Amino acid sequence: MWWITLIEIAVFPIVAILLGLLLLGIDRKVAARMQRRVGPPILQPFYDVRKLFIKDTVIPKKSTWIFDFMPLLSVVSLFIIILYLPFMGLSPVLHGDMVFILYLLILPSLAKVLGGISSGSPYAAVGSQREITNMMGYEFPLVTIIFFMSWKLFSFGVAKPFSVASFTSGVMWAGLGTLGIAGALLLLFVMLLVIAGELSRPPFDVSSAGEEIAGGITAEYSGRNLGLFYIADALKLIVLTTLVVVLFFPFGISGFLGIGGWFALIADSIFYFIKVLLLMIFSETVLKTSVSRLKVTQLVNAYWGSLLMLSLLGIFIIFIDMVLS
Amino acid sequence: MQIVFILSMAVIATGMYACISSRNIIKIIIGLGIANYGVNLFLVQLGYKAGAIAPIFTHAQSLPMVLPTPQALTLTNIVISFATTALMLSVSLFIHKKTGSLDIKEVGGLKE
Amino acid sequence: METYAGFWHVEWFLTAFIILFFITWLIKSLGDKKYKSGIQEDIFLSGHQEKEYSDYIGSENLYWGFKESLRRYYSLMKKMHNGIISEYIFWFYISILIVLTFITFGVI
Amino acid sequence: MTGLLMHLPAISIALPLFSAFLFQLLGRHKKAKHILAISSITVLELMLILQLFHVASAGNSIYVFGSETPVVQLPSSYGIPIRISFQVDMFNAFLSVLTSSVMLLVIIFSLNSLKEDVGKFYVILMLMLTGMLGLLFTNDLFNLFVFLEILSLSTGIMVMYKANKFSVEAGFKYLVISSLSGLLFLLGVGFIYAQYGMLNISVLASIISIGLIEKIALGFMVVSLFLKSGIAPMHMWLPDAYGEAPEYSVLGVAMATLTCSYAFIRLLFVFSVGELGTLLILGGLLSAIIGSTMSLIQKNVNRLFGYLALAEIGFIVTAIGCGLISTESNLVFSTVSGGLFHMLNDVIDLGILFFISGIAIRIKNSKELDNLSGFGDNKILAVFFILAMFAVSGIPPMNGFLSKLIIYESTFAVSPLIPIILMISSIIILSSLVKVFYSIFNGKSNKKVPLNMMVVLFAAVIAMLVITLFPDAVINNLIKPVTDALITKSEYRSIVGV
Repeated sequence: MWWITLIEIAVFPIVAILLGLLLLGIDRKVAARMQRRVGPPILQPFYDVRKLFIKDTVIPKKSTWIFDFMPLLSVVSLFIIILYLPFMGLSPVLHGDMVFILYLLILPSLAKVLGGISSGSPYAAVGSQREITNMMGYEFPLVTIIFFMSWKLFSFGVAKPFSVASFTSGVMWAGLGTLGIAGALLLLFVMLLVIAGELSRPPFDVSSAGEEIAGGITAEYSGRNLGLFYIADALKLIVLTTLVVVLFFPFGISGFLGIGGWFALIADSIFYFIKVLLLMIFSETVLKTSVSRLKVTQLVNAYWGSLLMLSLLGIFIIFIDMVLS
Repeated sequence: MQIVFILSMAVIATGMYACISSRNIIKIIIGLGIANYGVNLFLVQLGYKAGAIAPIFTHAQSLPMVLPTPQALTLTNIVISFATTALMLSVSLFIHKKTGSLDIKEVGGLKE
Repeated sequence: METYAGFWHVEWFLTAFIILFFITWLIKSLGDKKYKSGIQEDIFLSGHQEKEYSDYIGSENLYWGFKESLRRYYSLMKKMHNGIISEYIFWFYISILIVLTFITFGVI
Repeated sequence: MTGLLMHLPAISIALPLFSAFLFQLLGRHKKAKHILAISSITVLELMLILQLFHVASAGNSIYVFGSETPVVQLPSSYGIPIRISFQVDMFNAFLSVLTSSVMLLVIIFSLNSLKEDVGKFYVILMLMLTGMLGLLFTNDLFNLFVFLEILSLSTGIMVMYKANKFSVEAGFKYLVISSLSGLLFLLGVGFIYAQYGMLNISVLASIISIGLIEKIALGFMVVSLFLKSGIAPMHMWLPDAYGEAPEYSVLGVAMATLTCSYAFIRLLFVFSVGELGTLLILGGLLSAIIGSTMSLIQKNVNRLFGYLALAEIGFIVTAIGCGLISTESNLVFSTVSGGLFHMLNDVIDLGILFFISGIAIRIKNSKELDNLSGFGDNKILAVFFILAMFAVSGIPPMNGFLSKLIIYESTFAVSPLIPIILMISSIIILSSLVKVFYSIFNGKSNKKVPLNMMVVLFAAVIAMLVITLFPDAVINNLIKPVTDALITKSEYRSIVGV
């Protein structure tokens, strides 16, 4: 059986790249539609990546060897996260721990930052320290929500509350009163904003602010390296939306429709794709077209102040609901 | 018996108060010394028995003797506090040579 | 490795890492072969580069955003770590009081 | 062979002291002093490893000073154990091996950094080692005070070894703090002696009934040890001491702080004082927060690592605090084993960081982060630093992640707030390490790293990789028995048959 996992390890990432680029294309298309303009074709990201891979790769004189290695590490770490999450509605290829996934989520942006600071350009240095500030910011609400959820599973007596399998087992949102649903919606709202932050989408895109710091972290990247970072961005979109699916919508459609075998797989993956699509649209396409960029200082205040309070409020409401029921 | 206990606590308290209220390094070292004397006094009076003689066995009258162990503890503590005070005094000499003053505010160079 | 509420398997992570590293390296090598490796260019600077590299962003003003948003916390920290020995000892006395009251009144 | 094994605890104290004395006889022969230092510590380390295996197989071993046969049970003529005794169990045997290997690495690391005063440096190092080993093995409260003072004095001198304006000030603060803590520790010992008339820890532990006086005495003893191991509100001396200590022996000073934290962990568990658990958690969380946030704004690289060490102590102390509070047995076991495993990982990871900063400072001879750049082209150092950065901030698969995983997933049962704060502080630790990476590994300079420093760095990285690749092996036959030795107090208490 283990060779099946080996094949899955090799195949899933490629599927994830295609899916991610497709989602990015849809994202730009929907954003354009929202601003009443036609927007690029859906397959535009594929053309972008192909163009980047054709272009020359310029390595600045002052940069160290890490500059060339980090795009690789960023993509590899995202591939690994995909294996540990229930991608395409199927059960995860490798069984992992929620704390492990939380920490592994740091690796891609850390690789991007290390690449940025060793690229030698002051713009990239400012961009990467903004990215780290952004990372320090969004970790707080993210960690609070995930640890509360596993504590909730723990209070339900689940054996291994941190493993992904116990999250997808649906025990989490089993007995929820109306109050609990309100709290869960609040947590979902905070989670969507945190995801927009992790993807450094407009309200939180201080690190790759085109106007202020000339392209931010990837100022000095070009050619293949920039292509890899583009793929990493697409993969991150897939990973984060899958994470929200695991946390908030772990149920599959096939059980509901009662079809089995291969059709169940296809139905599940289509339902998964719809969930991911809707999450992406609501989390950052809507935000991208409606909100302008925050300053770096407001960024940390937003995360550690208002978003954290919101998540604590949501947790408190769910806690009351748990006590009542 | 209780009076000596309270007295030694008072001596320790004054020594510790001296450490935080004085601005001169030498006074801090003196404060530490006083606190050490307080602890020594407290240790010695632990073994005290009314009417007992010092625990010296040679030519001792046949009277009950005071407990020897706390005195051994006090002896070691005196030696240790002597070494620490000597070291701290030489360090304060060195600080004065390097920074020209003994005031803890000027000497406090290592800020945040 | 079993922990109280989770688990961690190094070997799965390492096999996945090696395989995926190889796959990503393949994807990267898809790039343009003809490119002359190591075209040494100057970094992009809107103006003339007169200063040595590290003078641009010293380690002092990294994380300016984070320090700025936690301004009150850091000013409190500066007051707390002001280098005066009697302040440190004062904190020690406060901790003694806390521990003694805590331990005598047995507040769990 | 059994004769040597029987006398091992005493030899492990006598050997460093005796070699410290020998250095004075060697006069100006620098080469002879280096050889003597390395050989004496290697012999000591081999003996301690032997002792670790002996204790692992044959259970605790006791050594009573001054009685006819050292291993006999204490003579109970007066019913009061009078002689001073050493007790070696898995916990302090493991820490003694860790301490002596750290000291060996420090000596090899500082081989060519010492100018002419080689003898003085080794004497201080040997005294520090004596203090640490004594503090680990002792089974007598007053003896613990004496070794605490030996350790404090020698570490204070080590902190101000460089004798410039700042290091002397840091050393003075260290000495004042240590003598104050020793003083109050003695007060606690006095109270215990007033109540029970004896000072032997294991006998006291078996007959002590925690009343008001015992609580006050334990409170004094434990608080002064909190101060010595730099827990949160009383931590300000720690970054000064680490920042100003000579860059090649700062790991020795860090080891001294960890040994003091061993002392209060041992006291708390042997006398089973549960009330302090909450305080330990609060102190640990506070030092994790202060350690990580303050390390973000530092300009001196060793001072920054000092704040990281403070945050790591916060992790260990929080885990131990949760172990003290919780009652369910395997929760206690996993929190305490997480804390002890983190102690091991923390020593190795911080060791690598201090060695790399030692190399950078030695080549650039300045401690400021701004003028340490120039190692951009040194591939090996950059890889080691990235691995150590991943390990300290707990990024999988490194060894720091293993122990932090155990800590998060066990302390969260006590309250979910604890792992949240610990995780945030480990993210902030990561960003301060990125800042150090940014200032050291940029720009090019073709300076060669001295060989002995690279050898030491390799040794530390190999130790880290061994733990990373074989976590189950390390946990099952090293961390598990150590945690059992600490938690199940019965063997520790009953060793002295009274």
